[in-house]
Amino acid sequence: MAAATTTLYSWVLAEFATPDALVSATRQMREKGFEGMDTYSPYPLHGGSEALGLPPSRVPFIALGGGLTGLATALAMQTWMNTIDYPLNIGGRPLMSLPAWVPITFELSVLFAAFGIFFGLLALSRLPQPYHPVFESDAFRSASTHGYWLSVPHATGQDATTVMDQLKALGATQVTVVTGEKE
Amino acid sequence: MAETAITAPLDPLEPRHLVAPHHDDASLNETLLDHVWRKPGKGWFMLFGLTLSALGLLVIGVTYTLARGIGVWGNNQPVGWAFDIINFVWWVGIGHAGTLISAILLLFQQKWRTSINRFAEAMTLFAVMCAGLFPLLHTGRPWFAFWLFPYPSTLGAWPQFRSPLVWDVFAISTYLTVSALFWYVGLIPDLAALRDSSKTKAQRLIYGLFSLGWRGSGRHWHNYKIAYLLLAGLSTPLVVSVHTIVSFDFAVSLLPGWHATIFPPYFVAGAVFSGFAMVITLIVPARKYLGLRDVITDRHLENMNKVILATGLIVSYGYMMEHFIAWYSQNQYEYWTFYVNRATGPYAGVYWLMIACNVITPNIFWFQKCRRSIPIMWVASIMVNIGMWCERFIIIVTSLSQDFLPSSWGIYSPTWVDWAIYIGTLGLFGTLFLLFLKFVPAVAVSEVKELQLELKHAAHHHDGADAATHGAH
Amino acid sequence: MSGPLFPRWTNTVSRLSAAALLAVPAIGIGGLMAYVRSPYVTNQQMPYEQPIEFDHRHHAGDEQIDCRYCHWTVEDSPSAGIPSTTVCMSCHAQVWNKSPYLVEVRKAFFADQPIPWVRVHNLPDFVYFNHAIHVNKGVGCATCHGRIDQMGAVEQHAPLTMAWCLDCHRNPEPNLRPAEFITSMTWVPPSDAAEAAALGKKLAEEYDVHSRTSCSTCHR
Amino acid sequence: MPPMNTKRDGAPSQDTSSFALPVVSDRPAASADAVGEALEHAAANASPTEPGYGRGYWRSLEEKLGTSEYLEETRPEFPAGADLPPSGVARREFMQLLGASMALAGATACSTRPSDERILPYTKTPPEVTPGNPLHYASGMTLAGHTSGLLITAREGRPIKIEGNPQHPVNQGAAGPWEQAFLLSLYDPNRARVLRQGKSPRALRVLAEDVSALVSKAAAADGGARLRFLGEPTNSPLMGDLRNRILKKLPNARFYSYTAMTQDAESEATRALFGGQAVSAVYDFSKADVVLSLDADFLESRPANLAYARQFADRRDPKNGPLNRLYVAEARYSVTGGMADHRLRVKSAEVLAVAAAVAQAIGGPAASLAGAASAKAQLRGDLNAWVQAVVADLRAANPGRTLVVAGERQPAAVHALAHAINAALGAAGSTVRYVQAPIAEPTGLSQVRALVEDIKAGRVDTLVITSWNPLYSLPGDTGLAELLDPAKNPNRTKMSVLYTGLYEDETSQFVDWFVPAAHPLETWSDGRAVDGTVAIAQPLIQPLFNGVPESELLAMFLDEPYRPAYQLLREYWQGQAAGTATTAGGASDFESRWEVWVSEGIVAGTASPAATATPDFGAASALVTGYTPPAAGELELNFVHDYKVFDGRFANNAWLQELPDLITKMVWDNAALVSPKTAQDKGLEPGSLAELSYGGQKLTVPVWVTPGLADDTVTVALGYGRSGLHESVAKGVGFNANVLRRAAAPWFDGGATLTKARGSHKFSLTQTHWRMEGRPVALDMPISELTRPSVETQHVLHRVQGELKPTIHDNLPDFDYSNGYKWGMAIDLSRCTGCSACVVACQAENNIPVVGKEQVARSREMQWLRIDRYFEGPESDPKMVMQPVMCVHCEKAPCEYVCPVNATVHSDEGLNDMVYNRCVGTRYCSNNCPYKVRRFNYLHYTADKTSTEKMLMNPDVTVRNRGVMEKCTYCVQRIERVRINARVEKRLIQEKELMTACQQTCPTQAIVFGSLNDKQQRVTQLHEDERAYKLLHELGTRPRTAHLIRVRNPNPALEPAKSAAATEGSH
Repeated sequence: MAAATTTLYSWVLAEFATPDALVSATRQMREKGFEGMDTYSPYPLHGGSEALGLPPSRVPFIALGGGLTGLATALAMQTWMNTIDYPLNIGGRPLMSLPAWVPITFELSVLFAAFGIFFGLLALSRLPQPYHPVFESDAFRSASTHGYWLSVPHATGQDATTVMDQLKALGATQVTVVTGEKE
Repeated sequence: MAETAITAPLDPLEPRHLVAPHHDDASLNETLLDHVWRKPGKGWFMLFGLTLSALGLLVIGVTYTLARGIGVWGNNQPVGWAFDIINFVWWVGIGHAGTLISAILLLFQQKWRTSINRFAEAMTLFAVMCAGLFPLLHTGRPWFAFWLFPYPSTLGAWPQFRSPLVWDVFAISTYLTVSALFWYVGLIPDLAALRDSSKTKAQRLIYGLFSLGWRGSGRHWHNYKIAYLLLAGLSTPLVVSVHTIVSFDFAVSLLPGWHATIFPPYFVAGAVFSGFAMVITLIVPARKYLGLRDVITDRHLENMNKVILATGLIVSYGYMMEHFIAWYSQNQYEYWTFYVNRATGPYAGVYWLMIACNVITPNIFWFQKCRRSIPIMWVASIMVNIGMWCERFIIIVTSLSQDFLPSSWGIYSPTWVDWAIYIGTLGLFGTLFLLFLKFVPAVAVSEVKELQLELKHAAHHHDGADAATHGAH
Repeated sequence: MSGPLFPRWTNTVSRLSAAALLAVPAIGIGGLMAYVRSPYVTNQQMPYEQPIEFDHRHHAGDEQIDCRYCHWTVEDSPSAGIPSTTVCMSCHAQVWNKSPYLVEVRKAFFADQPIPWVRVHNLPDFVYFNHAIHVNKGVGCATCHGRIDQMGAVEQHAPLTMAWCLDCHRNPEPNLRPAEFITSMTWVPPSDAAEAAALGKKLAEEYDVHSRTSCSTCHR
Repeated sequence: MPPMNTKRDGAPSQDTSSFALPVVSDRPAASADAVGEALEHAAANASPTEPGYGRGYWRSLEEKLGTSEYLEETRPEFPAGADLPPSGVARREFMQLLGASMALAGATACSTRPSDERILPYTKTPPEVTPGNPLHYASGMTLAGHTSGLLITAREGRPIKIEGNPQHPVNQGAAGPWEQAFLLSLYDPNRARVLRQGKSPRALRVLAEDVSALVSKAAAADGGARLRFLGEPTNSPLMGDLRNRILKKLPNARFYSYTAMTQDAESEATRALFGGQAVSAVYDFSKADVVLSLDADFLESRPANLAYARQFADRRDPKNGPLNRLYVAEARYSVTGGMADHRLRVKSAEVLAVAAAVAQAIGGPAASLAGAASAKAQLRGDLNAWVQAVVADLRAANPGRTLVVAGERQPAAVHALAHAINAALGAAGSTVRYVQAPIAEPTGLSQVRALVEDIKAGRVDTLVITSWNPLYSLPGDTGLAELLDPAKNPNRTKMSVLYTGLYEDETSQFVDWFVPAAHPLETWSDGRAVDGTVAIAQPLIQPLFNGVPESELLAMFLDEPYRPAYQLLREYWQGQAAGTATTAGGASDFESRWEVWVSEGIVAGTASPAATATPDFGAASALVTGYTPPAAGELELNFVHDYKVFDGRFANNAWLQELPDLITKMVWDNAALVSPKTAQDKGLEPGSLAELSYGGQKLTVPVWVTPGLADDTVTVALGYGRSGLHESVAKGVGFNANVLRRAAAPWFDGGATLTKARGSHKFSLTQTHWRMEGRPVALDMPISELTRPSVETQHVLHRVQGELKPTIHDNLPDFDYSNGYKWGMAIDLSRCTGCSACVVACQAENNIPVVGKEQVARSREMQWLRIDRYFEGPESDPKMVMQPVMCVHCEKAPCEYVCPVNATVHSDEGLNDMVYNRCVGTRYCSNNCPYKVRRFNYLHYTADKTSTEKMLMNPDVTVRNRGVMEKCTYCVQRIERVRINARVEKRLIQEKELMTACQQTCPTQAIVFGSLNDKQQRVTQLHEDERAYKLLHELGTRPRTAHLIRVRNPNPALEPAKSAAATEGSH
């Protein structure tokens, strides 16, 4: 499926020794005006989101939305089925037994909230995404076990030395450039 | 990384190490993923053979039951439920410990949960799978069990939502789904780690496929952390509600011995109690053979024993409260059930075994020596689970065998099919657990690394190092 | 071992397969719901081949023989009743008494052997449908059996599912007709809706129609 | 002829060829003495006190002694059965099973294509038949010399349900357990089908020719001197006429008649009293204020128990005026003993002494007889107080308002004394009527003794046996068996024996000619009831297994051309009608009178006329002096007929075998019953095996301990241990007590010994716990206690009758049942004798399967209606109370809100509808039902029914599959059919046209059903009766069935201590 005119993008990848070094480097780079950067680490970095300047996550709102829809669907389902569509006298209990609807209402709201969170997380992170240009570099494989990387977007073709020097100055142990089709 | 020597002698009040200090990320990665790559030893295969044969027993028992009907079990007219619902409640109870550890302790910021939460969650999944078998199998006509779900049928008939059994269906399926999601979300970074540290191309492809292309991006971690926390937040009320609904199976009825308002908290405490006991039973040998002693230290075991002690006392309180209410209410039927039928009736033996296991055994954990002695805690954990099984037997079978009209009292005795299915579910659980230990890291690698980093920060802070630059916590 | 593990196209493929993984159960259940309501399962529009090709178009249509001539127990028994061979011979002893079509009937009659008709409307055994109460309360034959007078071989007109029965039991008025048109194949309710509703209400009061939806009405 | 499936029995099929594997049956109790150890364990843990409710109601010995039989296993962990290998499952079947079940047993259930089902109309529809509607025919059942009038429902040409004929003077619409289960023997696949000579089958024509040849030869030679007939007591006018015509043709032939359950002691006494005239006494309990029963179980033992039960029960209802009072002196615990106000435990031999003492005290004509009798038997000192109290009570009642009845097990002397006492108290003419006996000839063992002498002397070369299975039912020493057995009787070949019976049984092994009998519902016959009324029994179906009617068999000996039974009967009655002037009013010609007789089922005006002679008590004294009382041995052995299998002829009837015994609640078994003290003396426990020896014979019997039996007596039931050739249901059930029986003392004798033997026996009981544990379940109190209740009784009455105040006891708004019908039921415990006819009627009406002994032992019996039998008071002499319990259709049903699939739902008229096709089988409804009246199909009990058994099924009721819950539905199929007829006729349902199956068959009308919205209906009045209470009312389930408190009428003289303390009802 080779697209004919695929626009190529490239990033400057820099590995740092310690997570703190990565975080401070990222902050400094952002203060220098670099945008669209991303950090890579085996676990969430302390202060990493502020360093990247990310807006508060939308996952909680998706979860709340899921929970409320779950609550509504459960109440509607039970009431419609046992009270409106086929009303039956069950042990002299009222046709609309709200207390009896509570357990399933709670369960469904939790379920829908969980679905909201899970699929929200995948959607927001645009996963599943087996291919990404950063995988072009082999050294990058340490990012999932013990490496700490920073990627800085860079116009393809131009000289990236200025950026690479700044990164080295900030303590990068190795710097490379990768190019690939964008997402 | 300078080896910080263990300076002072082990001061009992000084908390033991959560993660052995001499580790760094790479070595942690090495120790935790080692047991996945290592070829399974002779021990693993021997155990696996054992559990597979028990699984075969389950297949035979289930097939014979489906072919001939529930009559091949020991159930009879007054005692409609026996092994089928005992095993169901027992397995669901065991399952709840996993969610408790991974969710509730996360909310309580209990650091020691990190190295055992994956282990416990796996146990949850497999226990709930074993439990999920029974609501279908115990029905007289399992081929019509789909009527329990609200689908638009040509009959125009719907399930009856006042019945606790329908609640069970929703609760157990929700619990299974949310636990699976929570477990998988926690697993994604580790799968990525496996992908990148696996040797052969085939392994890289498989782990790569399951890790959904996770690359540890900061933007992903930003959503991941809050999602993981929210799932944990959701799981906490969920686990309490699921076992409350399981206790509703008995509490909403009017049988003496079932119809008690103490049931929901008493069942949830019982679930946590037997769940932690099962974690101890599994984790003690697992950490030895998988070499996870550095990560699952004595402190974890001790904390779990403390939880067992606490929940054991709640369960004992539950028994006491049931007996008190029976006496205090002067209700003839309740009085007979608790003071005559259970204590001196045909199943008195099981009753006193339950008291021994659930009320007396946990109290040994008042003593630190017992809390830290491996053999004592292992035997105690097995006794606790036997006790909890007996408790469900007593609740279900004795209350059914002698309730209101003396003329309809009856005796229940299990048949070989009952035993085959029970031992069979143990086999199913064992098989799944051994496969889990083989193919998936038993400890949440990324979380432990994160914890390691945190501990180092705390250590520096503690040593009075310059706090400002490091922005602790 | 250099280069990315997965080629680029795997992104779209994995997303599609994830979506498919969710869609398959939903589509499956939806399909099943539709299949269960299709004629294959409800056995509608399926003319049955009978041992003797009895043609309702001729008897009920051309000859205008009333249903109750052959199905004579419809007003006082749960089953409408299948005519005995003597009922056939009451005419065919004189009419068409040499016809090759009717050899089987004559043979059956003189050999005193019953004619093994094939059952078309086959409710499950646990359902106890009663013709007498329906016919006496103003539910016409055509309502459930359709235009029998246009059927070469009898086929099932209505789905005969429980939901179908319940619709009528919950709101019988639109399906009632005056007693004298019970066996009429051509009667239709007045076209004007208000008038039809009024007729329905009047007939319901007149025939004291209280259609129950308690389970023991049909399941015993 | 279909291959005879000898493996068939009522229980699920045992053959493994079908898909269903044999039932998991447990091994016989293997461990040495598990029950013994179990009892020690239970004794150690016995509950200390007897909480609450005054008299510690308890219903079984184990409860009282603190030992508990139901404690099957002492191992602390799990009771027995935990490690039972399935005895029937071979490995090969397992592989087959694995393969088959992979196809998921249910897969076939969801095939959508309906199988090709055919409709087979009539070629010529009979005029009276409307396909789909039932028809009702009057018919009759003859059993041991009494023909009861029945009303039989037929659907599509086959009988499906039996009810009592309302016009019949004895049945009055009711039917006993035997009449209800009578239909199952019609459709029994084990019935004999082959008419055979020796081993080779023969045509009926060949038999007819042989018989006519024999008759003509005999008539010419010696007038039939060498021809003997052994038949049932002939209460049938037709058979009597055939007998006379045979005797006309063969004057020297002799007719003997014998039946196991015979009234010959009574007829011997009346023959002595009335100078040889055949007279029988007909009692009227409605007029009797005081009744003394001398070992007479008149409420349950045939022949007239249905009429007597109704009369007696009417006087037990406080609304009908002052209660009667019943004294009973008996050895075993009988149903009548259970209804007694005062029951005296005496050995059967001592009943003569009691009778003599009462007669002595009453004086008058009784005194002369009493003198002779008291020489024979001295009254024990401690019984004197009881006897004096009874005599005082008899004297206190005004003349003609008392009755003394002697039991058929007692010798003629006791009967004579009873008649003497009745005469002395002026009862003759009011409570006792002497009429001409419907059965003239003696029917006892004397007849068989005469026959055996004839055969021994070689005077017989042809023996025709039509009585039921004499070789089994005769006492061991009569000698007939030895004579007929070619091995034991060298000149057996000189005699040819012809036997006719429903089954190939013990007698058919040694006969030359075996003729399969036609079931009484397959042929025309007639017969007199005990009061003489003739009932015409018309057939409901063609003979299923080409059986030969008894009348046609006997007609062969007339050497006349063959005429069917119908023709024989019509000709006889035509002769009768022509002979007597047109007494029957208008209908002059015979045809229309015949139509009336057949349609009504009884021939009007045939009641036996009053006896002309007056009793001469002097002549009877010879009877008393001639009586030799039994040897005063250490242990008295009592033989009784069984409440379920009669004398053994119903042993192959699965409904009756599975009917819980009226007293011991035991199924598929009989036992040697002993009293608690006797058991203790002999070191016996319930279920232990013992060696019973008497008269030189030894028998190993299982022992069961029943409270209330007389001490030092052993009671065994006849009718078990059958070894019929093809009677697979009866095979191996219980032990045969006839082996021990002696012809000299057929019913009771001293000198028996009972010693403990090794091993134990596993009984199957439907009710293992017999104590009420102080709970207000079956309320039973003297009438005085009810009118002026003590404080405790008031508290109990509040618990079962008190008003449930809204928002305090019940916060759920009520559904409105005020318009339309509001179905309800009332059960009067004062009237219920516990005869269990309702249990069999319910099983017949609702297609309830039989599950077999092993499944009942696992407590999976399926009857929807159970009779709980509680004991109260000391275990040596307790009182018994019976309580029928079925689904009470609670308005706040605990079973409904727990069902997950809406399978049990409340109808708009208050019925708890059980929808079998919707049930998934979670069994929660049964667990949550406080009355435990739901039954679950644990296995596929209705699998592989043979074609005839399918004909027995009621087409209006779904036959339930495996895994489905079922329960009493208040006979909803009857409600719906009557409702539809009423609505088609645009009217309301009348009370009399709708009866549930149990209500219709109840002899004492203890069960009443109807709509509670209609104030005039009997059920509404009973619900408002002050005795009415709701079972487990305090749970707030609001049952629609009300039970009425059982009231007793104790004699203050006999129970001063009890009534004063008024402990009944204390909580």
